[in-house]
Amino acid sequence: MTVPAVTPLDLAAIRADFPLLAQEVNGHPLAYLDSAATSQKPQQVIDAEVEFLTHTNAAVHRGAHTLAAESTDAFEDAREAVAAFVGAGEGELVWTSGATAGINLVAYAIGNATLGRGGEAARRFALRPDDEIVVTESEHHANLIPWQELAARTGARLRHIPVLDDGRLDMDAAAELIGDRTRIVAFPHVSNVLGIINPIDDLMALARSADAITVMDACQSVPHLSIGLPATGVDFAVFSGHKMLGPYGIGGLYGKRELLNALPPFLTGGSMITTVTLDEAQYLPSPQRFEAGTQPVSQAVGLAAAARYLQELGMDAVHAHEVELERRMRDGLREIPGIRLLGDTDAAPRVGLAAFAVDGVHAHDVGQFLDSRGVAVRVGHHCAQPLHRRFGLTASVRASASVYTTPDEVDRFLDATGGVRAFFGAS
Amino acid sequence: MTVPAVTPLDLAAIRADFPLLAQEVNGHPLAYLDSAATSQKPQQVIDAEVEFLTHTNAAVHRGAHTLAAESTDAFEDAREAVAAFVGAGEGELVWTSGATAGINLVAYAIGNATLGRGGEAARRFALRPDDEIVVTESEHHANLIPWQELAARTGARLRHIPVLDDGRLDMDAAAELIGDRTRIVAFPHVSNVLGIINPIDDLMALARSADAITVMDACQSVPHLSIGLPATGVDFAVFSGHKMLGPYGIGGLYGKRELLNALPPFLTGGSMITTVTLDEAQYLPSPQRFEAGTQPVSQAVGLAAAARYLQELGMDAVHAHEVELERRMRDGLREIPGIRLLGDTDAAPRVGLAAFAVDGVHAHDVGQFLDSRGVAVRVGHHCAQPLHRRFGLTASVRASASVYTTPDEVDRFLDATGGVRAFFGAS
Amino acid sequence: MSLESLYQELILDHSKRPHGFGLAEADDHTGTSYQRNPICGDEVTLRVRVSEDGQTIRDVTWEGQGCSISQASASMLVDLIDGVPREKAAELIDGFREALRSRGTIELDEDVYEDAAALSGVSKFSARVKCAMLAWVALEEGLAQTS
Amino acid sequence: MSLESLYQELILDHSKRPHGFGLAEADDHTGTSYQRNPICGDEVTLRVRVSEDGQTIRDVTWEGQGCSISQASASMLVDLIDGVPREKAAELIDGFREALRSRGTIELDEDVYEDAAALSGVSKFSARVKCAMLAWVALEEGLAQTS
Ligand SMILES: Cc1ncc(COP(=O)(O)O)c(C=O)c1O
Ligand SMILES: Cc1ncc(COP(=O)(O)O)c(C=O)c1O
Repeated sequence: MTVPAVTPLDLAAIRADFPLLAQEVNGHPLAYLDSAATSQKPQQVIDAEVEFLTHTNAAVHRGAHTLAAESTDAFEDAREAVAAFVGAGEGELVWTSGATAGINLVAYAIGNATLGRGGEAARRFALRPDDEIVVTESEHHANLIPWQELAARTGARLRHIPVLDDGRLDMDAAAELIGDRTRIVAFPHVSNVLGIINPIDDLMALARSADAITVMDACQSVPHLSIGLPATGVDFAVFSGHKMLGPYGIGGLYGKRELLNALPPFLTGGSMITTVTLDEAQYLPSPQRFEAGTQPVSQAVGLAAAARYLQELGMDAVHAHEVELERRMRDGLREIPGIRLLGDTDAAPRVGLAAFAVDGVHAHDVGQFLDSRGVAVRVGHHCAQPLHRRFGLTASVRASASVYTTPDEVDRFLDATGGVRAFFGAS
Repeated sequence: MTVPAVTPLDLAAIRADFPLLAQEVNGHPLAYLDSAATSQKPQQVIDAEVEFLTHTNAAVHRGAHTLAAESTDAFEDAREAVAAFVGAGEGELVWTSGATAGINLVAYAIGNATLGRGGEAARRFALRPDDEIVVTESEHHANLIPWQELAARTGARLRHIPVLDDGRLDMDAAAELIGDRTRIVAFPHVSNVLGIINPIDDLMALARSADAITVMDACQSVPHLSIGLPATGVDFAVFSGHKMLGPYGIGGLYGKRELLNALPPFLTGGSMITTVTLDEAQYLPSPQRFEAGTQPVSQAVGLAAAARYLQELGMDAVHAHEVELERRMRDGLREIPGIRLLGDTDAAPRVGLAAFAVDGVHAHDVGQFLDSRGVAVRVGHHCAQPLHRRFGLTASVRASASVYTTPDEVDRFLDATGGVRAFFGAS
Repeated sequence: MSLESLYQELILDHSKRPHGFGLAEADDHTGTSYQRNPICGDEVTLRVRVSEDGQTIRDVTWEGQGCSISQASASMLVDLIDGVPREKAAELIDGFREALRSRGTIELDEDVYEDAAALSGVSKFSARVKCAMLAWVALEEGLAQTS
Repeated sequence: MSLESLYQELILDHSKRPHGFGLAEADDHTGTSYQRNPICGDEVTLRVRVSEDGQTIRDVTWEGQGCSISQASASMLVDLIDGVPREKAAELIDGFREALRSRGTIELDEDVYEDAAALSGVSKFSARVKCAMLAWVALEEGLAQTS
């Protein structure tokens, strides 16, 4: 993969923005390599939220008083900032509580259309028995179980694109699978276990030729790549704030405006309606239609600060930095005897993470050992049991980088990993 | 209503904890009387969240490393603290993103049971056409539209308990309505417009005799009353963090454990499963079953701090304080010519809020006028259109108190309200 | 921003004695739009009648209830728009919207907007912009039906 | 907490050469339970056989895969529980759970818990408590089937 020439990140300056990273763990400086699970938050994000809560805070879209108006402006300005970050236009960015909620929103709204909700406009979403929903074998559970459940509720069939031995999607199989019966194609932009950036143009071409609705899980790409969601052509995409230096409890659902306005609501309640009688309600257009109840207002403000922070670093620089760390991790891991990397291919572009198994030592024990050296990694199935099963594993170890990760931290991780098998007496 | 003898609140000390309240608005000290929409947050809550984010933050229930373990402990300790605040036992408190999400959870899970999800255990929840769901005419849209939609999806019928002229529920009508066909009874503990504490024991007795599932909207009671949810007998109850001095983006769903474990999941994704294959998933028991995806971890920590803050004040003292303010508001408003109070009765216990219409001046204009005097109130239908229609209005003005509200603020509100009709030349 | 700059005499006058209140009969040359502010429930039903050739606005009538800003805005719109060419009306609507959304940076020209120029101050009260826009959005939709 | 206090020699030994590994045949006097740690996918299938009168545990066998803590814990449980009266087993399970959940405040007594006492240190690693509990929960469930 060619990396564009960019100004490299100023790591010392960046690290000074992340108070948590300065601490010691078990007598060692913390090396936080679990950013794919959740990222740390820069002071700028924390400050933005605290500033809002201590000076502005009031209910949005609901009051005429000064604080309410200021809060509404802050909330909608935040939407604009985050929308701009992913290239979304007006009415195309819906706040959700996170990526999981975003995918459930789309799946349930399609389910509601199938049950006749949303009238004429929503008919295009209705599923019939034997319609097919296609996912991949590399899915995070968040982009798998909602579709299993939708299939179970509607009689649609769930199918999956297999993963090759080297971790890439089997695109030949995809071409066979996606066809006349395919109504929905859901896929991850980047796998949270393999770190491989999937060939979404090819997937989109297949989905388009089948006239299928496309849903992209952009959880692991939005924080790490320069990405314009409309340019990808996907109908819907989701991401989470807490993985992109932002707060918990907030995320984004991008959707083509025309589709969002045709989709029936999912959650219902206050602030998403025009007229309500005791018997029925009329719904506002997107994004309000999907934002029932009090929204995560301070979190939106915090997420906007995170988007601005990333934008100022420059997403090309962020990507270049993380790709370099990934290279260093994978090269180092290949040198250590008894390590089996998942998706160890150079035939696909990647983000900054590596997952692996250690021969004769369970992932949990590896993680505990690394932790004793101050190195924080994730162990387990990373919410991707089918993918682990594909590789004959129940668990793996994953190290993942973010903007604040240093080459030195990677080296300490490699060094510690090199000592694992000796400690546990694995032969 | 008899108010127990309690140590009165130390208002000066409390106000020092709320940095936002110290500001000026339009040249006047702020009088924030919009707490029923969203409350302000004490420094203790903000600090708890910032402390977590700058020292502990990591993904919970997912890693073996030190920060992950500490975060998991903080998250589950927070659950225990909030559960204790409402009297919930183990497995009985589910985190949600707020009350709206909580009601939707119950409604959709029942919808899923109706579609055959959740197997044998969930059968008891399945609705049949002509089954009835009973709500009240005083419902917030959050406890109305989800039931309308559930009814529309399942063929069940939605019925409602009317409101009397004085704002109380028509319990005679309720006794007629609730019967053999009733499967669900949903009601607000306290109306967010009338401030009346509903006779939930009587409602529960009716629901129990019909063997109906009960869902209580406790949004406006949990922040203001000493309440033990299990003692009320309700099957499910919801509340929101941001209305009880806590963060946005978090709330609680209380449910009887046995019911929660029988209910099919709602949102699906990571961290709520045991085994996932490409075709199906097995679900964890409550609360994890309902907590798909990354949870609002720092917000849980913040909400626990809010619960502790309230607990230290003592909920009886909080209630006594707010009732006194309500008395002052309502007495004062009665003196002002051209004011029409909603639910102006002494025949029911109340919390600290008052809603009213001003003869000849639209609520929006009243709110704007009060704002120019630094007084922040809410104007509109307060997400209760049917109730406003019941009283022949489209909008009203609502002033609402919290722990930090002072008698002086109430007086300034009354004083300003007294000047409204003259300013707008209403005769 | 002072309250008086928002509620100018002119605005209160229009809101109390609104022009064009009471819907005229609908016919082949009229378009009608119902608009509602979801926040407060304010509503306007507005009917616009165009000339036989569709190029000129003949008259505008409306009914509704709401705050003084929304009522005054509808009344002022009636004065301004009666007898104006269709294209000009579209321009006026666009300019009005732009000024109202400008957060106080664009003033409406009194020579162009007549009484409605008094609504410039609303743009500094972002929560009230929807109130002032209600009738103008209704006019836009109503006109679209008469093409 | 040092790593060595968690991974004592004894624990690593048990995990490498686990006792009772390999499920015995099921019959009328056995109960079998499958337990899984949802976080990491570790699993244990454990079978307990009781005496004819149901009052005494005859033997415990198991299969599974997982981290050294979960494997060692199952192995140590086998040693401890074989031949123990049913009631005593229940007590042991309760005591074990209490100590493991104590966040390091309760030490398991070596005279009572034998090798399994070495698992006391796990209670300071809250993320690992589930690993150590897996076999014990399986035993509890298995026993319940044999009453
Ligand atoms: C009575 C009542 N129910 C439900 C809600 C909805 O709560 P939320 O918007 O926090 O989901 C509110 C607040 O708006 C309320 O006052
Ligand atoms: C690829 C992928 N999809 C979805 C999710 C779910 O995101 P969240 O837990 O924030 O809802 C994650 C993160 O856990 C992920 O890595």
